Amino acid sequence: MKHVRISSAAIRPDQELAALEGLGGGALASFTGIVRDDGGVTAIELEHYPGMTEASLYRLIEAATARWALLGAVITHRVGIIPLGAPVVVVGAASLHRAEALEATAFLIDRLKTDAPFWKRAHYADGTAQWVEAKASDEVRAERWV
Amino acid sequence: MKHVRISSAAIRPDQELAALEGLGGGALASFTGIVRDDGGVTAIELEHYPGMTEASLYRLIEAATARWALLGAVITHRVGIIPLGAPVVVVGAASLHRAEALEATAFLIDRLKTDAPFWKRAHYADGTAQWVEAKASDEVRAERWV
Amino acid sequence: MKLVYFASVREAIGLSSEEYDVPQDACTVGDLVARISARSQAHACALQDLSRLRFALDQNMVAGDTLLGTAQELAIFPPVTGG
Amino acid sequence: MKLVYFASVREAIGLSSEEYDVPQDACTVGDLVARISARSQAHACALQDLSRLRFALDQNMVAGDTLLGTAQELAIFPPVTGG
Repeated sequence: MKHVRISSAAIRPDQELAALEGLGGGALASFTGIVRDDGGVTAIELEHYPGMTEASLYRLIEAATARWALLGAVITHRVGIIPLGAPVVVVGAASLHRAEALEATAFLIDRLKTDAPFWKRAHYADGTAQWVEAKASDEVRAERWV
Repeated sequence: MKHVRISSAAIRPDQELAALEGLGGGALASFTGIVRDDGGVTAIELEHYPGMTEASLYRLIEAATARWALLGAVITHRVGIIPLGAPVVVVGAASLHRAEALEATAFLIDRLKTDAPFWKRAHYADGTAQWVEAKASDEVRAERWV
Repeated sequence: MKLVYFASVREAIGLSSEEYDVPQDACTVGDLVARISARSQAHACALQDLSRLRFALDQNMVAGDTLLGTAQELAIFPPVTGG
Repeated sequence: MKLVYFASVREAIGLSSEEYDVPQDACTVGDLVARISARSQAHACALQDLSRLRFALDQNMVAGDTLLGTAQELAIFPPVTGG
């Protein structure tokens, strides 16, 4: 099972991951990214490149499936305005044994950060907004998987 | 937030992890172990050492918290008879950034496998049951964290 | 060719997309971006710092020295920040 | 001292726990386990392969050469298999 979803509505991690529980594997690992209060942020706004986004996320799942013995993997990413405390992205992987699901989950979120065409703007309490800068540390983590 | 729970009733990963979503962090990683059909298994039976179990799981969370900057961590383990496809264990960790939550989750499940006093018996369709042997690969994975 | 812009590049240029006739002598993505810069003051400002730009040709991430070939769509945007 | 048994050890001995007066000359966990083995045929069978046994003294995992000290409870069990 390989599933990619872009949602402009709120996402619930358990619903996105539900299908991974029933694949017969013994292991399900997941990562949820949440809007956090980083210096007065009240919300973030996610812009993306429709078409390329879905294709690039699907390619990440294909790459993970080629690398590890997975029974399935899921990436769901929310776009638009996302309030503080709400999930932005949910990544999950299922496998027979735990090592594969854990590694694939880390791979998917690390590579999503550098490969998928999303851009984040932070909104602040004073009404201002600012594009979020890419982090060099994300490049470093993504390089681990090359 | 550090939370350990032993449950003889069914566990739901989303409920066990819910408290980790609201801690203000940007990252929530989790692992769910599920009963899988390993050569005709219909259910597994989990025995544990009451008192020592809770203390050993709490020590694992303490060790993870000392090693990584976590906002919280949770371990819930089911005991008794657990049917095929049902969650056995849920481990989760929340942090500001993703590296800590991902690493701590892998640490907690790896070390739980070798350090916590649980014993698993597999029940088969023909009515027989057999104690599950410890795996050398679990020792190897746990050693990574020493 | 269809040009598409995202995030701060889109804001600086003031357009999400536009059609552009590719000059004959523009062989690479970098060549084309240099030509697009000359379209207006806004284009010049948006595209001045190449080190802070990323490109996708027909929805695949590419480096600036990639040949345009028969591509139909060039996207120009800052480094991605999803997840 | 309270002896507690789990999993295959519990089954082989046929008891979850029992009280046992520790002999004066039993200094380590290993000494004590050797003495317990002598209690019955079932004990001997359950405890014969030390390499397949693990121990907890007052609910802390310990090696066989650990001194008993003033511990109140010794648990004997096979390698753990949770998760």
